[in-house]
Amino acid sequence: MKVVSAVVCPCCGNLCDDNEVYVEDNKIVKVRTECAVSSSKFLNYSKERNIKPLVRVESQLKPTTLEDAIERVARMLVEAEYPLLYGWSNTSCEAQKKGIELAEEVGGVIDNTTTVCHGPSILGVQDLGDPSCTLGEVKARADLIVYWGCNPSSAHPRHMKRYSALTKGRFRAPEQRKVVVVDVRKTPTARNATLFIQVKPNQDYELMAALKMLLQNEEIEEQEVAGVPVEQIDELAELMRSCEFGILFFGLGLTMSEGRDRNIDAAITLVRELNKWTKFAIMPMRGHYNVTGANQVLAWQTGYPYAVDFSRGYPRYEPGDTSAVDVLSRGYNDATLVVASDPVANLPKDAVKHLCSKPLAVIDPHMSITAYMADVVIPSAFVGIEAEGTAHRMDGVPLILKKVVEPPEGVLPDVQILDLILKRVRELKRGR
Amino acid sequence: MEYLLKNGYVVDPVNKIDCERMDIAVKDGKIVESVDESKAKVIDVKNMLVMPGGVDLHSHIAGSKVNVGRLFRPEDHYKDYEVKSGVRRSGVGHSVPSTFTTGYRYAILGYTTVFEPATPPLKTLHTHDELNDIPIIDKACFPLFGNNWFVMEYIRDGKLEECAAYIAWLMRSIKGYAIKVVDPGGVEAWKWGITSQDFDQEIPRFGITPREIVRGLVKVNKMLGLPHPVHVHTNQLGIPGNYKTTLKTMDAVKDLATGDRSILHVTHVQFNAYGGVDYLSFSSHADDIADYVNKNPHVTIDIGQVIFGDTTTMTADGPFEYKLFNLLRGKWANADVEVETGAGVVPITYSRSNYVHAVMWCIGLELALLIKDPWRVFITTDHPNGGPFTEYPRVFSWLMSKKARERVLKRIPRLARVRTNLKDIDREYTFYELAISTRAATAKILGLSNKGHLGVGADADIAVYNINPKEVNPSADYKIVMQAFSRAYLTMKDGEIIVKDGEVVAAPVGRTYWVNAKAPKDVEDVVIPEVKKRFEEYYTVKFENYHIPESYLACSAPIQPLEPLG
Amino acid sequence: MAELKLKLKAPPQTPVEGEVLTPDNLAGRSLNEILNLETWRGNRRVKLSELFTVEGESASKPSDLHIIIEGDLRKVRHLGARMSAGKITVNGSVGTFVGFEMTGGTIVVNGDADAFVGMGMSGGVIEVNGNAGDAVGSGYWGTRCGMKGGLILVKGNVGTALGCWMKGGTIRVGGNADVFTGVRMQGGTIFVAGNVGAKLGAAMVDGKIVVLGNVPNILPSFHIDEIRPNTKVDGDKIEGPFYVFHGDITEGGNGKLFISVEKNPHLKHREAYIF
Amino acid sequence: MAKFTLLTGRSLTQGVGKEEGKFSERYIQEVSTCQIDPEDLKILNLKPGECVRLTTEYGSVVLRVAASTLVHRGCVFVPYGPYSNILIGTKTGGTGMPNFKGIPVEVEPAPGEAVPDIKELLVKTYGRVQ
Repeated sequence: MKVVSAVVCPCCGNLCDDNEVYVEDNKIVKVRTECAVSSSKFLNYSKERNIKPLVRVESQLKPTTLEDAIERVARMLVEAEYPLLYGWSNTSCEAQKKGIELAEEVGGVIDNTTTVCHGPSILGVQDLGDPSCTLGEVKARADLIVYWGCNPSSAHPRHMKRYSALTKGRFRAPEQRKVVVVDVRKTPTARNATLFIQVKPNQDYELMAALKMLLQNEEIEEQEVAGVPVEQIDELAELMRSCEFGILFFGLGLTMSEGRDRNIDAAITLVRELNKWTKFAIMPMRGHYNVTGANQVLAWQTGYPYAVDFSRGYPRYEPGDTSAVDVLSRGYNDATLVVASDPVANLPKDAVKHLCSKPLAVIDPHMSITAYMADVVIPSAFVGIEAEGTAHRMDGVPLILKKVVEPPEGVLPDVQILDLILKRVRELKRGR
Repeated sequence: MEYLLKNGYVVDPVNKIDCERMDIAVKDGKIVESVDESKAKVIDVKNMLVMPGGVDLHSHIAGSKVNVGRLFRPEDHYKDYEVKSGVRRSGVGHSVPSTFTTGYRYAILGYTTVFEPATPPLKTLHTHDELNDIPIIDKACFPLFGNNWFVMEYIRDGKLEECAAYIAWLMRSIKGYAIKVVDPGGVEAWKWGITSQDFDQEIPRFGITPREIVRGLVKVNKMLGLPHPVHVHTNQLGIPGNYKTTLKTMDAVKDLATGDRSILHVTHVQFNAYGGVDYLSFSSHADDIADYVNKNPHVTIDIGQVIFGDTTTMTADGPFEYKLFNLLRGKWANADVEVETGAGVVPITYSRSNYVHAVMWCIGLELALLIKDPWRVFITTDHPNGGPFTEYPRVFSWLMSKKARERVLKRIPRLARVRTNLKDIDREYTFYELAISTRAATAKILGLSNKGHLGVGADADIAVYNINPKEVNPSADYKIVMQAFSRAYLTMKDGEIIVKDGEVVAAPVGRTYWVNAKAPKDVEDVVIPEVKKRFEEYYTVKFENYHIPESYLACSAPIQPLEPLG
Repeated sequence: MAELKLKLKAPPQTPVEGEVLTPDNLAGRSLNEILNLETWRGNRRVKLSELFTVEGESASKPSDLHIIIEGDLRKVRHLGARMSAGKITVNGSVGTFVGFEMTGGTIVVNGDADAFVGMGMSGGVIEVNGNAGDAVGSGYWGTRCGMKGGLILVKGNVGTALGCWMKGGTIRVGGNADVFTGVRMQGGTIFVAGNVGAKLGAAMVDGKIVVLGNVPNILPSFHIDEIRPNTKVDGDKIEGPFYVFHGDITEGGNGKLFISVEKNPHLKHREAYIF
Repeated sequence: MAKFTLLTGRSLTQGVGKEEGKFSERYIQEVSTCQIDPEDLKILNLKPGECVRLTTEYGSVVLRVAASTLVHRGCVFVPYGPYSNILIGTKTGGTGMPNFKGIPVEVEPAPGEAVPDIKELLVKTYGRVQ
């Protein structure tokens, strides 16, 4: 039995890198991890696996050769006038780079799942900035930890234990830290909080406005705001103002509800305000394990972190128009390549309707729901299990994911599949 | 491939060649004595200026903070884009260009080597990933040490050998090139929200002062024989009255000097040469700094020239960026990095009519003109802090032409003109001096013996500009100078033609240099396990995952350290 | 004014770039030249002749040219971008970014306009006779500056973030406006004849917003000043009475909200705070 | 029929189930179950495990109901997935992001109805599936 240590987990934006994986006969037989999601991933990743390229023939998906599948995807992309290349958050930076090159070559729109998770956070950052830090700073110094509209107990199971409330840092022990949870429902995370504030749905913005008022010693002409009594808001303001190092972690509760980017604007502004009193930082709780990497790679290669339109031969960025849901709901695209994502399971119905009405190809290790709807399916190796690759943690710390077992025979990593498609696309374009 | 560049006017200060008409022969990527003219590709560069490829020792082109600048400034790029064509990938400018565009635009200026001067070790994998994506030019990155817990603890405990072993291990683990110090101790203080760290003030919870860090690191640098001196961004950057801190920092290591070699490179000194007590009494003390540098060979500087217009400031000096944000109230990014360092990013528009900005503009030029020896003062804009590197030709024209300077001086506030010395300086750079400051000297101070000159055996990194140095008088025809330096007629990198008539025609992968530093084995054997032990208490990643394999670098070029100094 | 009539042959399947269709680009050209001008449909370069039939005549100066476009232009984006003079009339609905960064002239849309109408505009007039989408009169991402001047008129309803970061000029909406009207506004005037969504004037620092209809709530970061019998929008007298609020206080702002007293009885409790 | 506010979000079971596969029983069971406060269930006259029809301005779907004290009164929580998407609109407010949280929803007991099979749901909504 082989034991691989310091394995980075390819599940959520935590990128915990202290897992031990036990391998026997090229199979993972045991995982030493403290996380249910991680353990499920390593032990179950090969379930519902399809290892043959598939192609739709007379409304049925039938096995085919890799060559044929590549040919079809390449043709689909070359023929399209406005292809959408979507996904990218559950794969390596290396694959993301290849995807950008492909999008540029075929004059398509490349968008990652940021668009439906922290896209609004990026829009907020582009207006206000990003006073942040790495998670180790939180571990070392934070005496106040605020989780706003996020639920790490479910979505980032080891976040509190490894990085924040429950970890021992150089200057701070767990008992010296206070935890505040602000959410529309009493999430599992909220149960262990020092203070839980239940905000009315879609009124986080009002609550933050009230907080800023109190921090500036201004009078509020209401008894309660967003369903929260002003005294309780004042209690939170006091906690924030008086801490030595505070951190505001926020999640989809802010980005997905009314206000979206403006909620993040308000949160960043709040943190800017708090820095007049103390040291305070803000950080989005990124979901997919390498969605941060997708933003980073796209930003350094094109200048923009998501929703990049190459149709005119250079990168253009107009989120709200070149972002996936808008492209789909306006019916702009005439073909879609989905890589390492499952939009049919994650996007609104009408966007999915358009997606399914045009040629659709999927590259994914799983037989995802989107794969069932596709015209071409190319199975790929799991990055971080069957293939090596770089990923960026939610705080931008880059890590190299390990290959712990061999992929099934004939199954290639995303980066290689994309490279084959790119080469074929170039041949087809030369012949055109 | 063999090339012969014929009939150019060559400026090659290392080999004491000053505008001599001669041919340059290139074979297999190197400068050679001669080539067989019948086999070689002959390029006629008659009456053109031939120089070694430019070497920029301080330009923020890659890494996490640069990418913060890209990511949060779509407005910086959307009007300045590059369409994909031929060998070129698409991309965007302007003050924070995308990676591909960065490589192309440097090559078009005739620059072939550019060093990223600040990388947080924990995020250096990211820095290398971006460097891999910058085509053409050779590059390297300087890891940040001035606020590193291990370093501060070793220095506090007087364990310099151990400190050297730690730095050697880190340098080769993450493939770094030189010791960079930014606001020593000041970033650690900022992590508690404290924004002003004085050179002789104790750093919170660490019991040492910035002075001790700088001295300690200079000693370590000598022990390890690193090719470049300690590269320091001093405390109090951007603050009125900070010239005293700069002088103190320089003088703090004077006794450690050996011979005429620089042991301390103080960077973008323009930002650190201010007098006054606030922004109203703000003034230039470039003359005091220049005077010190003129008398003391143990320091070199680069200028960090300001260009009027919009740009993005970015530095590991998080507290400075916070102060700048409080002045401007626009966008502000901060990125503290556990154990090691921090960073801040704030966009700015330098305005000619703004008194402070105008004084800053004067100071950069004063430094370049008042420091007599061009081997010890280098032209930078601290890209993009003072302005984008694409504006270098403008800086050259100011240095080469009093007339060009006067054109600007006429349009800045009177008080800025009066309170600076620039108007009284007559000196104008020659092509020879310009070549020293932008190539020969920078290559030398970086320890790159194959760069910055055109002698036999040098890397065939060559820039040819369409300007006749015998005919053009830069003093009068500064616009011609600017145009010529904006678009190289020819840029050659490792003996390959990269730019032809201002257009990129090839985009090969450039090298990434790093120093394979080593401390005595017995010390490393004690230090590395000790670091490993403390590592997990300090960091949030495993010790094993901190290491960057050499294979990660697209074109790895390890350098052996020099013989340790004294 | 010379009239040039363009008729869309068929609705495009992929987005078409409309920035070529301005008086600035078409003035001084023959019909033939115009038909041979290129634009983008998706990633393809196509001639205008592929997309449109053209009749009428061009003018020598942009200011003398009236371009009339017919058809379903919902996938045509950036129509009239950066135009400086003359007039465009669209008989039909139009896509995103109408009048992007325009500096002068007039655009009339006899139909609906999608999001980002008048983004970054600094002069001229845009008239939408149907509904308009989100972020009307906003600015390009990251610029922190929306519409700087000119006039936008929307007869129907508009989406969210109307006048986001707006710095100058006037926006008049005949129908309702969604949430975040006037968010981060820095100047200029917004007039909404109908109702508005929540978070009105969020983080505004200057400018004026007048609402004749219902407002679900006023942010806690606004204080009430007074009740005024009437107010003015670009010199036109508007009858009230209005609650007048100022804010956004958290931004040190001095923006003004004029809210119909009659339509907003739920704000009565705020009257207690009038000095 | 009662007016509620729809919240969609992640749940641990959905996260774990996702890694087992999007057609795994655990995943499908989780994403086709909505959570409502027990007091609200009483008012609706519903018991855990029974079926309920959720209708928004964008669509309508039948789900299983579970009691949860973690959900605010007046709210209904559905984990992200192909079922909740039926209820979500594509209006992004110019941000690229649809509203996934805080959507007005009508909740009514659906005694005679069953939770649609995932594949049936997909075929019915989007036309094609293997």
